[in-house]
Amino acid sequence: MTPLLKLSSVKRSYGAIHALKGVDFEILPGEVMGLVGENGAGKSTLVKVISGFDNGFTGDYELNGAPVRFSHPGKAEQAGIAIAQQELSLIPTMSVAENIFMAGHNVPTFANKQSLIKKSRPYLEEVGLEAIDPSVGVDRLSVGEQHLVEVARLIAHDPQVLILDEPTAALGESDSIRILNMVKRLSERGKSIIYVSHRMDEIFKITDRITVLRDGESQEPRAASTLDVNSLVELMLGFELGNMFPEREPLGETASLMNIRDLWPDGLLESVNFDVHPGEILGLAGQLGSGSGEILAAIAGARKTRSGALEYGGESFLPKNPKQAIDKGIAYCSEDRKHDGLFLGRPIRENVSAPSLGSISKMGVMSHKAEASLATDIAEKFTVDVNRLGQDAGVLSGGNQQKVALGKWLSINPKIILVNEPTRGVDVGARAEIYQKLRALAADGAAIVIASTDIQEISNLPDRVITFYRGMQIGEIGLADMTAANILKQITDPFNETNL
Amino acid sequence: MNTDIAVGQTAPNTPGWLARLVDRYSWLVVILVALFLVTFFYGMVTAPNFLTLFNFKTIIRDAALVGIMAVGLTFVTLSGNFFLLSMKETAALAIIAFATAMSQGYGFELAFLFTMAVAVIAGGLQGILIGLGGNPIVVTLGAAGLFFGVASWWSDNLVVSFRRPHGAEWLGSGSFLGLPNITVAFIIIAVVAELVLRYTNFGRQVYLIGANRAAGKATGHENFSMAIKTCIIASACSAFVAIAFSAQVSSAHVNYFSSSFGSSGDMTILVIATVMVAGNSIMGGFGSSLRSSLGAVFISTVDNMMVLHGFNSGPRVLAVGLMIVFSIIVFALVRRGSRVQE
Amino acid sequence: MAKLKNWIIHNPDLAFAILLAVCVYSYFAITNDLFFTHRTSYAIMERFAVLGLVGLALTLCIIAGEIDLSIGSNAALAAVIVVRFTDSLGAGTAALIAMAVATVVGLIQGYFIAYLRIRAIVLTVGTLMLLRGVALFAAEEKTVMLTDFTVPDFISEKMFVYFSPASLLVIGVFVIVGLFMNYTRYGREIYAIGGARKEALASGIDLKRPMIIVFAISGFCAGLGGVIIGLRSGTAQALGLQYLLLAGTVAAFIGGVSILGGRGGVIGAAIGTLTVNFLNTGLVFNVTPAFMVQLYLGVLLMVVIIFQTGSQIFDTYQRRQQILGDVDRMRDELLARKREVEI
Amino acid sequence: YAQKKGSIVSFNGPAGEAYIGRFIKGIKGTAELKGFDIKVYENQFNQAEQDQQVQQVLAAGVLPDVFIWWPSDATAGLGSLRALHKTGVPVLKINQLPNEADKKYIFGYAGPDDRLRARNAGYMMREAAAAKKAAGGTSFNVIALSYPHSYGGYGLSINAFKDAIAGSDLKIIGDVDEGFGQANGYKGAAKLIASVKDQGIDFVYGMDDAILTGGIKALEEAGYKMGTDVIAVGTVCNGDKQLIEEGKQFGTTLQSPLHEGQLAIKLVEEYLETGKLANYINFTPNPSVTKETIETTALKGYDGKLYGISELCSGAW
Ligand SMILES: Nc1ncnc2c1ncn2[C@@H]1O[C@H](COP(=O)(O)OP(=O)(O)OP(=O)(O)O)[C@@H](O)[C@H]1O
Ligand SMILES: Nc1ncnc2c1ncn2[C@@H]1O[C@H](COP(=O)(O)OP(=O)(O)OP(=O)(O)O)[C@@H](O)[C@H]1O
Ligand SMILES: [Mg+2]
Ligand SMILES: [Mg+2]
Repeated sequence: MTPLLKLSSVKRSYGAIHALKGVDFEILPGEVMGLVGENGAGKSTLVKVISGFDNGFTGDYELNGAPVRFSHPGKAEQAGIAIAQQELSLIPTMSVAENIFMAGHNVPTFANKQSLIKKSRPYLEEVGLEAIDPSVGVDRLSVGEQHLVEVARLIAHDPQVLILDEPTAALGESDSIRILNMVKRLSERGKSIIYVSHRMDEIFKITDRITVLRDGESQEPRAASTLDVNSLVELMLGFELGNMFPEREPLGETASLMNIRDLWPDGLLESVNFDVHPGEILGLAGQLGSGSGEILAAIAGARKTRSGALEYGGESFLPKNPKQAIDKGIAYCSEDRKHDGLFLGRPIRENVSAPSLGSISKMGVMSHKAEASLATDIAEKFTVDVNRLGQDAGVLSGGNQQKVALGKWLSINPKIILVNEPTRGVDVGARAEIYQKLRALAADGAAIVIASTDIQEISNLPDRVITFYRGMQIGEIGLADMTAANILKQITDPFNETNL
Repeated sequence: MNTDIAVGQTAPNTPGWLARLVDRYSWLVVILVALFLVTFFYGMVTAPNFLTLFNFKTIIRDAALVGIMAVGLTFVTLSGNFFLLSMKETAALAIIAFATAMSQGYGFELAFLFTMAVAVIAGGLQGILIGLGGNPIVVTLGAAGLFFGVASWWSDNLVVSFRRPHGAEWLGSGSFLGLPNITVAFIIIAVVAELVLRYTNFGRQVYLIGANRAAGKATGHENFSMAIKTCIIASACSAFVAIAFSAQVSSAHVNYFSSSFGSSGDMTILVIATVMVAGNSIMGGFGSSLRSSLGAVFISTVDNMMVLHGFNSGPRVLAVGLMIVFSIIVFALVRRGSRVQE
Repeated sequence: MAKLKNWIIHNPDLAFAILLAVCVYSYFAITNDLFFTHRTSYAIMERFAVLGLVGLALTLCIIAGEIDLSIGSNAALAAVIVVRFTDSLGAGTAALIAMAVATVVGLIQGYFIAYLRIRAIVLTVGTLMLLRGVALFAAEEKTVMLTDFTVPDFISEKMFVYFSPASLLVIGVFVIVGLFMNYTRYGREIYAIGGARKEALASGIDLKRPMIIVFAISGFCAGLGGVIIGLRSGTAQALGLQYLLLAGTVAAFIGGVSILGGRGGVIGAAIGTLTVNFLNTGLVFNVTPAFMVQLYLGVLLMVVIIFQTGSQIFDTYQRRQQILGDVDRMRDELLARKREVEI
Repeated sequence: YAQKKGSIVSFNGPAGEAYIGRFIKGIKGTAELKGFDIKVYENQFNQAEQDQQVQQVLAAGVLPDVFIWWPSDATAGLGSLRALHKTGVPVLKINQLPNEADKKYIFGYAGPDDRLRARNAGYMMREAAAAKKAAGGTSFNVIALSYPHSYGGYGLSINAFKDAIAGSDLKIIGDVDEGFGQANGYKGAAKLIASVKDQGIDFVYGMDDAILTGGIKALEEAGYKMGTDVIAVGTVCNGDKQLIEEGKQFGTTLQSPLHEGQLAIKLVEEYLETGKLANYINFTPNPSVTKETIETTALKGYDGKLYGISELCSGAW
């Protein structure tokens, strides 16, 4: 069978950084091709090249055996290649229907809102969003729904090749499943699909073949059936990765460091109460919309609350804004690093020192030496390339960005570290490092609270897990009986209504 | 979005440094810049009396007033709060305040403080509205109207004058090491501003908040106070310009800064052009006040060159406009070549 | 009634703009018995003919998340061209040339803005001066003027009580642009790049097209405005029309367009311009000194900004209440279930 | 509502312009005195806007007995003028000399004579030059600080000035047109000095005193002693009185906005009474003012009062 789409020895560099150093890639009609690799391996760059978003590359690109080069995405789209990029690409100020018919040859030149709404319905049903009203603004939808709308738009182009770049990275269990089913159905209809993801389980569930990228170089595509998680990880990293989660041994009884009392963040059904102990990693488990993330934000003063207080350091208070929390030594990483985790346009060095300008300056005058050394040892701790400290954070790939977003908080040497989705869109390699790091920080006596929708992560990293379901605090699970199954049960079906 | 220029366009047998330049910026930029440099230096050498110390001083002095305002405005722009459309009206208000105080016979110091106080209030009010999330353009457009109206009403549209000798003369017409004090002031302000931006926490906060307001908030740097501070800095700079000018001509009038004719065009626009011409990012987070100062010098150099070549205002407006557009394009290309665009 | 309420909730800015317009108009209509007359309405429409165009152009730019500072200079250039060539080539041809030039200027600006990925304000602050220079050059640094005044008399001739050929033409432009913005994909693209530039590009929109369209329209409006002014007064100054930029911006913002881009529309532009014209005409009737006019405009803008800021804050408050409300709705039955389990 | 002696409507620039401010005081005061009803419509000195304004005022449908009309530019105002003329109400043109095109729309002109004041300035400079020569001076280079060349008044002024100094030793070696007002005067002069200073600058002619004031500052900054190294002559007396008292400015030719306003009203009165004007063009006097005469200069206003220099002049007086 001749490949539908074939790239050979594709190179792409950004100034000094070589994102792609000679990649070969192909996909057959009707197959689901998994594209995996560490952060920064070049996955997004590659799919941007394929979909015409990036034509600054060198190398050959063949579609149905004919050489092509797309000057802009529209061309690729006409040739039947559609992409849902890693970053959401919906216009929040516009309605769902308008968003579905935004760009591409399927968009009617003349149309009023009504006709667009009518046209959009079938695609929404296709992705299981028949419930929502196409005329509402997308900013009213949940993140999950937004990703599904994104897919609906993709389908509306009726493409031959669909590219999904980490579509489930921001989604909870149920939404992810919707997407995976979507992909299955499409491939049954003979569409070719390029599926980029860091979630091993997904990859093996749906892909026929897998292409592995390792820092900018591609490997022979393998049939998914011939691989298992470990062998795939080995391919990605180039070496065997043991258990990526650090060892946990039961902690002795310690006086609690902070007590959350009747904290009622917006979006939760009722107030929550729990304690945080020094030296432990506490996990808040819950699907999207369970409110676990909101709790972290509230503790960090980044979200409004109806009531509540933090008993911490002998006093009882509630930060009104992040600054107050920071002054108390509470660090917080939101789930969206690009939005409020990083200064993409500024050097990594400045990103790292941002929370603690006071510590590197005397009477408002800062010492660049102090900053440099601060940045260097944080970078070393988090294995960020020390020579890239001068570059803009924006050029880093997801994993490294996450390391910087997290690492910057070490500069205030925090007592309490709150991390929402610590490894969203982060590859196994970087994940392992981040887990080690968090564990090490805990060992140094900090209290770490993570909220995660990734079941693997939430069941293997923390010492203690508190579960949440639709804005309610459900239960607590100790190290002893901390299994994925137990947790899943509590966060998906606490009132045993459905029998799994 | 990556819009970077592909490398590997470097033609063979080019000298190493050129190759590296092209590698970094692409042919287009290199050629444009070369083109510019050639014309510029041609203009320089052919312009009679251009390359004299005296003329050099003239250029800096000519750049001073706009330059000071531009430096002030740079803080607003870098901090991601766009810019103030009320620069010249603030100056108008300030100059009336100063001259009135002077003519009432409160010496220079009091008049200066009084004027600065007025400027701080003017800037602060705008800053508060902007900090609360008001759209800078609308806020400052409205403020402009108010300030000008108040100034006109206050001065009853008359020229407010105060007789020499007066305590402000040293500023207006004094000189230091052969440089007019206004020039000296410009240089000092430019240097101080740059140092503040580079070596103080405040300066860093300006950049951080400008680069990403949300992340700034998350790391404990609020834009509310930043907007107020930067707006105050900007209007204080306009006020200083007003004071210096009034000190020089020992009088004041609301219209001193809105001369609609001549190559100077609209003062506010000229100031904004000055900030932009040197490649500061309008979205904030990237640039420096040094760029603005140089921008001011650049514009007045071009203008000066034209005068020395004996052109009158028409062609000069054309030339200055052309140069501004040109350098804006070049800077845009350079940044495309070297930085990531979010 | 509920419908109206709903509409107001969905576009508060426009609603406020209309309210403002009504207030200003009725204030003068009540306090000055000369104001509420056919002639006055006619005069207002005559003013609308020019300011409206600029307001429209700037509204579009702002919707696209940009602003065109060069609009006044562009208009001046067009005015000079049309006045210079009317005698030799006839008004029609001259007008066409002028508008063509202005449109092409806008088009080129749009192209560069999209190609260089820079903010329009950065480029247009330069072209603002550049075009003045060109205009001066075109006018040979003199005030150009017509010798034959049949055209001026024609275009400001009264029609249908309130209108003149000029104002009718402009209203036509408004209608066409309005349809374009609301019912074509190109219009939607313009809203898209204004509402969320990055996302729009990521979804495959080619920035060049909408950007070029917006600035071409802006150039066209400037050109038409310049032509109307030039022909109406029969003279043109290269350095004139600087006030258009500010007046137009004021009009646009009073019309309720949001600086964040992606919101606002043609109707708003019309309302905003009318409000400014009401105010202006009314103040002229009350023989108000020039600086007071500026002061009142300033006040008007302040009212607008305070409203906009206020409504932003109110909006966030609303959203919060909505969240809390949703929660409370779900609460009882879910908690009930939870209790069951616990018991 | 012209129950009084008659009603007047005046269109002019903004009172924000020092000169126009005085002019408005002039017409208002005198109109008051002579029992006229007067309305003064200001516009930001910008023809397009004045055209609109005229439109609006006419729209009110209440016509005065006379229009006083001050165009922002000698030629640009034609549109407004024609609109005014169409109403059938007589129009008196102010400040900008009538040209062929608008002669048929107005019944007369009141205001300054750009040429006369420039010529007087020229004559003053001649005197000064003669004196300098007598004292053994040898170089007589003049720099001119001009209005923008695109502005109507420029041609009139520069030509008249040239005529006046023709045949003397004075010769113009530089001319810069940065723009109106002190700021531009300074900027322009500073650049001009740089370009011609090695030829030697001995005289400076400012097209009005505002520009000249800026110019004088620039010269002083460049190290010239005003009054000894360089002799400055301006016009209009809208600059800085003290410069003349200090001898830094040799002299100026008085052009009084107040006077201009009064003259306008006088002509209106004359026209309304007799149905015509004794003479079509009426200039305000342009006596030359120097350090010696500055305190003694005075003009009898058309309201009969005698005005001293400080009331007559605009600017910092
Ligand atoms: N616009 C850019 N400018 C400079 N370097 C870039 C740019 N975009 C990507 N890179 C670099 O190219 C490399 C590949 O980036 P890419 O986003 O393709 O990685 P990825 O495999 O998608 O990572 P992730 O899984 O985190 O998305 C990274 O090292 C990144 O730093
Ligand atoms: N803008 C308007 N909208 C609705 N009705 C109006 C408007 N203007 C005037 N009218 C009504 O029409 C009446 C007649 O107005 P008016 O006598 O001023 O017309 P006019 O000035 O004579 O018109 P023209 O001179 O152009 O024929 C007004 O008293 C008013 O009741
Ligand atoms: Mg990626
Ligand atoms: Mg009537």
